[in-house]
Amino acid sequence: MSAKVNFIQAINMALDDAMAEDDGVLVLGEDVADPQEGGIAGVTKGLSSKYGELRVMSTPIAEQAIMGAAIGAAITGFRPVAEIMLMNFTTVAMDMIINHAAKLRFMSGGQTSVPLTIRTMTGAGFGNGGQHCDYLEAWFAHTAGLKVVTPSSPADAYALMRACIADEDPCLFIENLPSYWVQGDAPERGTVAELGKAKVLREGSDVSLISYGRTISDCLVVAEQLAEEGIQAEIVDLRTIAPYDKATVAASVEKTGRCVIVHEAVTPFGVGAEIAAYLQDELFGSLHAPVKRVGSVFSPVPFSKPLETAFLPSHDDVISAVKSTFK
Amino acid sequence: MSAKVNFIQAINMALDDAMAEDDGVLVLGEDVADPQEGGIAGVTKGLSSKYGELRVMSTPIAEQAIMGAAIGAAITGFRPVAEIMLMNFTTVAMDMIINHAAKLRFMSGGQTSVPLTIRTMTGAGFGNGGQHCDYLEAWFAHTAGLKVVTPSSPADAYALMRACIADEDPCLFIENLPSYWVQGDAPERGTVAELGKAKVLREGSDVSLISYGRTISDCLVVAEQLAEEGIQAEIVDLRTIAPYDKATVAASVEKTGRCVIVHEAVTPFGVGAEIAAYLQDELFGSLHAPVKRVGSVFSPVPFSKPLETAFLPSHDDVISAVKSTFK
Amino acid sequence: MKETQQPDREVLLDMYRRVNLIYQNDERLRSAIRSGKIATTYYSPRGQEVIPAAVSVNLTDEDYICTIYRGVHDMLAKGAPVKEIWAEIGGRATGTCKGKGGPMHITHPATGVMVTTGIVGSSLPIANGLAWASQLRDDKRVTVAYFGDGASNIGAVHEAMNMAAVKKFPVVFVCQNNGYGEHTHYSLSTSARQISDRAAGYQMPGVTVDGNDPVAMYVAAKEAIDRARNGDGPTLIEAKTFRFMGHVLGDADGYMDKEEKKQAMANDPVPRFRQWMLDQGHAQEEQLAEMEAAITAEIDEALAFTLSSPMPDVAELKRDVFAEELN
Amino acid sequence: MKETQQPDREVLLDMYRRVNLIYQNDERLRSAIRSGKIATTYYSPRGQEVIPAAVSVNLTDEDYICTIYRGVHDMLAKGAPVKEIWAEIGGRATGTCKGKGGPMHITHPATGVMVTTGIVGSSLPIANGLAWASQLRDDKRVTVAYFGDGASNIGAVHEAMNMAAVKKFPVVFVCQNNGYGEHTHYSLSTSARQISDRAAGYQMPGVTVDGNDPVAMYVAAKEAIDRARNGDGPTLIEAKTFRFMGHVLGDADGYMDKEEKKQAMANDPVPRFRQWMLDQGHAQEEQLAEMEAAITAEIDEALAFTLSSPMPDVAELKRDVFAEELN
Ligand SMILES: Cc1ncc(C[n+]2csc(CCOP(=O)(O)OP(=O)(O)O)c2C)c(N)n1
Ligand SMILES: Cc1ncc(C[n+]2csc(CCOP(=O)(O)OP(=O)(O)O)c2C)c(N)n1
Ligand SMILES: [Mg+2]
Ligand SMILES: [Mg+2]
Repeated sequence: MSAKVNFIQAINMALDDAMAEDDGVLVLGEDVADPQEGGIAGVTKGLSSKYGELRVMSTPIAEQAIMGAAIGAAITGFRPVAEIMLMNFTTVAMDMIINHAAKLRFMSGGQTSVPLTIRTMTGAGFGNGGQHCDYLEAWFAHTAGLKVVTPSSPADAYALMRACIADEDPCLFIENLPSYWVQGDAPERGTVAELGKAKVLREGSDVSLISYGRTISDCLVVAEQLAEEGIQAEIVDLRTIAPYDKATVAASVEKTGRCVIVHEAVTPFGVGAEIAAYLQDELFGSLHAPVKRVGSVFSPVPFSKPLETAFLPSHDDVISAVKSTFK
Repeated sequence: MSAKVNFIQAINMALDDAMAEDDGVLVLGEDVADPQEGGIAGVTKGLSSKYGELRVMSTPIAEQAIMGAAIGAAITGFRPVAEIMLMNFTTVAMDMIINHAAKLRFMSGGQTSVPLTIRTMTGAGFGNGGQHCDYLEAWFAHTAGLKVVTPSSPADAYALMRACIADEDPCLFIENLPSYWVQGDAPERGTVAELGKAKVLREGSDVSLISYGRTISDCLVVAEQLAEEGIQAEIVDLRTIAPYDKATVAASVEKTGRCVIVHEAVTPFGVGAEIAAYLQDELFGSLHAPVKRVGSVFSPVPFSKPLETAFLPSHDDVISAVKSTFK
Repeated sequence: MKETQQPDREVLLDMYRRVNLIYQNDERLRSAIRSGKIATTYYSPRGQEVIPAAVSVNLTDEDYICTIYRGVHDMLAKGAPVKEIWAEIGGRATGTCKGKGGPMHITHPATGVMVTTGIVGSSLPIANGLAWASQLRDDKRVTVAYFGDGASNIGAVHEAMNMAAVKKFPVVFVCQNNGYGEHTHYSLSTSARQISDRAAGYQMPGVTVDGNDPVAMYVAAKEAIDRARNGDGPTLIEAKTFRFMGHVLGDADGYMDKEEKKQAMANDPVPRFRQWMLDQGHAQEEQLAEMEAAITAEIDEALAFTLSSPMPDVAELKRDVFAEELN
Repeated sequence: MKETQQPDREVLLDMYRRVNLIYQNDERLRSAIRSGKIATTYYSPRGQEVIPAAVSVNLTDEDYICTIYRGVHDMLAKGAPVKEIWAEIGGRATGTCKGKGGPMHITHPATGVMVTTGIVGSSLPIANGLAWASQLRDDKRVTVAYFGDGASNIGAVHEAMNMAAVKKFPVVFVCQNNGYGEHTHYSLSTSARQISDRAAGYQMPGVTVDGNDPVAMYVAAKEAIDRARNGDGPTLIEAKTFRFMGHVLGDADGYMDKEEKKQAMANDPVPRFRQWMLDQGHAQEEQLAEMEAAITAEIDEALAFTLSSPMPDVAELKRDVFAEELN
């Protein structure tokens, strides 16, 4: 498997394979069809030419209508993959996502289900400023009825996207814009991941770095730096943020006794809070140090490059958090 | 101060006094003016008759337009109090709240500020089901630029509402519908609370119960029950959820060594996660037991009474969480 | 506009049966609630009976509807089972949604009642998705979205109408204009001379009709439904009517124009329809009396069924949150 | 429609100056970006220069505008300082927003540039609030909200137009219809024959005008602004134009109709206006050349100012999040 693909290609393959296998898989969103170039980054390129513009539907700029159309089709048994271009634009569709997609199964007593995937991208680093880069995964994870998924490699993007599409419940699939073009091993076509399963990407005995999405690559770099100083970091990629894989997370931290959670969302009330709260309870008395959290600075995402860089968690931030657990 | 008032009266007084003192204070929302009876629960009753329907403006059912109007007026120096009737309806106005109200000060480099108060009510217990009772405070607390406030007594409702109105930043003020008619001591008119300050409502040496809003009353009951068993619980009312009062919280738990966080929002990724994550870090090694969290069951809010009751955190849930910290 | 055939005798009788069912159901439900037999918040559709009856005689079980909290008339007209509706309103395990959804979320896919929402305006975007599914399956189904006059001012409605028009979705938007949204009169919240005027902005046929006139309402509904079924796209019907019981049961109506209300109630569409049937010789007194008695018996049964049905087990809180039961 | 006076020579010269400023600013900015001197994502307004110029000559510094990511022409026309705009786009501490907002959020209250948003449709609801403030202060200010044709299909726009009409806010909604929203052609996303047709649904005057025709645009803008200033409520202006540079700088335009684009560019409004000024004898060649040279110098200065300005200090991340600096 020496072929390399980037995230865009991997997600495109996943959509393509899922659509080829199952007529019920649909794609909709702004500019997703080929006359509109398959989206601003081309993630859905080629699909409408293959599967038609009724199954791959470019829509008006109307996120509530997009989500509503996806929910309605899902209720009747289709498996729509709806794109909300950027995560900040979920804010105009929250009613559809939270009050409807997440709850219709429960409120109908199990009569209607919503096997829907919401694709959305985000991430600071490209100078897009305050309204285009937020990480809001904690909101969705706090909502019963939703699953939240994010990949850290192209191959995982493929397998996790396939898993979201196959899942009977609404899944939010978060893509990182600044790393769209990063290459990785090509996925094995047809692989469907299991949701709710984390992956240990690097084994280590001294500290667990728990992360997901783009910051996994930071953790991998940091782990090598730490290794030079004799600290062996284990890296756990959550892959599914909600429901997260408690067993894998706890096993790793039980082994290492130290934990740093890293994400790009701002720290307060973020995903790291939940994981830390869980671990201090589960592993009380066996931790060598408090669970540490590393996230972005608590501010809106700034535009100017030096501010944007300072806003994001740095390698140094992770390293000093790790070192603080050895004091 | 033997006079008693309920939450509705207390909030009404706060609005009235603020409007009387400052011409810049405005009220807007669905049905808020007197020809529409001052809202479905009458919280704003009498205000439009006193201050006119330009300052107390009933609006169409259009939460984005409501929030937009409030933000625009706030930028020019007014202090609007915008009502989003129920917290679940914030989902249709999240863009205005998150991308605009919270961020305009920062994105404008401090040129425009948004001294806005958003009033919203919520809470299970009245059989309003899946789309009318959610507690979403963790979302707002995760947003840089917003303050999140909720009172546990009528007097505090008055003083905290005055504080929100006086504050230079957007504040979300959460009211609990099922306890609207609960009586408490009348506020001292003119009192303005300090935001970001928690209050110790009951002193105790053995365990800290940290809560806010309606569940404070549960904690007060539970504390008496625990006292009979010889456990002295200290109760900390956060009052401001974001930014929360780390000093007071930490001081209490440092003293007691044990902590249970109680709220009506569902537990995973809730406010309790942040507080627990903070405390295990701040007080590492000095806690006698893990920080425990008690919230609602992780499901949409059910309609049927026995389910709704089972959904909400019970006194027993709090008691067993407390007892688990003594094992 | 092409000449639509007037409803024949069979159809009129069918319509009258549905109208009377809605009427009796409402009277009985209100008395069951007032007497404490059933505990629920209730949004009575009294006065609006004719609208969904005239719509539904043009629909089959295969056709879909999405309705709102004030929607029991829409469900009954569509043929959803009286017993299970009552049991759901009573929060019983035997209800359409096992008591988990409650009156605001009644769902019954077998009769095409696909979504009932408590969020103003949210029925329309989801209806689009059902209609998109029909296009994909080419199954000639029609979807009807019901909503109120107040809802016509919220964003989701606009997004949905535009998308439906662009995509030529087989959907009919039926606005039940009862003159009020909660406590606010149409004239104070809605800038349109009449709501159907907004259809032109979507190049969609729009018609305002007396929703309390069975023949006029039938003709308007039939034309729109035929248009949708023939693939000619959506229609906006504004059905003018009146809300006899205020917004919510117990509502004191202080905000209503007394004269307007008196006149509307004097013009009660239910006895008017009955009398007209007799006057026109479409039915005999005995025939109607017999029909009405059967309906009474059906409702008796529904009430008895509800009161004798068990409440749901608390284990239900773990079910239907996701497809897989939580533990 | 009443006869509005044609712009006189002074006004025409003023308009031309603004048009040329926008034009030169855009050319220079694009070359600064292409050459790497300034790093930013850029949404060029090239082709749309006349619209805000014709609007702004009818406004004073006291009047307000809300604009969007594609809004540098609107700000320049309104009189916001070229130097600070450039510095903001360059992410410099000397920018309008200290580099924190960036091009999508430029704000300059001194010249009435109150909000620039990156969220489609969100300029309108906030504009309403500015206009409400003017009603409250009775200061006769007018607010203009700019938005695109694609934005006309999103919910916030509809909510804002309805509310403005109901409240008779002194606001003018200017839709710059450039035929595309991102990669989607008007005809594929917008069901209205012309966007101004939607005004009738709000009983609001609506007009479609050639936005590239200085006189027609001036007349339409003046009438609407006068109407708002006189307390006669909002107007919707659809200004037809074209987007010469695609959605975002670097956009390959593959989705565009080549012929449509060629024709539009052949009809470039900037040289056309210039030639017309000369032909009509409103200006002499030397006079325009001198004016243009002064503008060139101003932009030279802005570029130099930007490149010599410092980047913001990272301490800025803690400032302007709230009124009080974070620590
Ligand atoms: C988004 C949203 N905002 C506010 C409410 C509260 N609310 C419930 S019903 C209602 C009035 C709706 O009026 P209308 O659309 O005319 O329907 P009607 O009740 O008259 O049938 C309001 C404001 C809501 N449910 N959803
Ligand atoms: C709510 C929302 N959805 C999607 C986007 C992404 N987006 C940015 S610009 C744009 C196109 C807008 O088109 P139009 O309103 O015609 O303005 P134009 O760019 O042509 O000036 C889109 C879809 C956004 N910014 N906000
Ligand atoms: Mg109504
Ligand atoms: Mg456009």
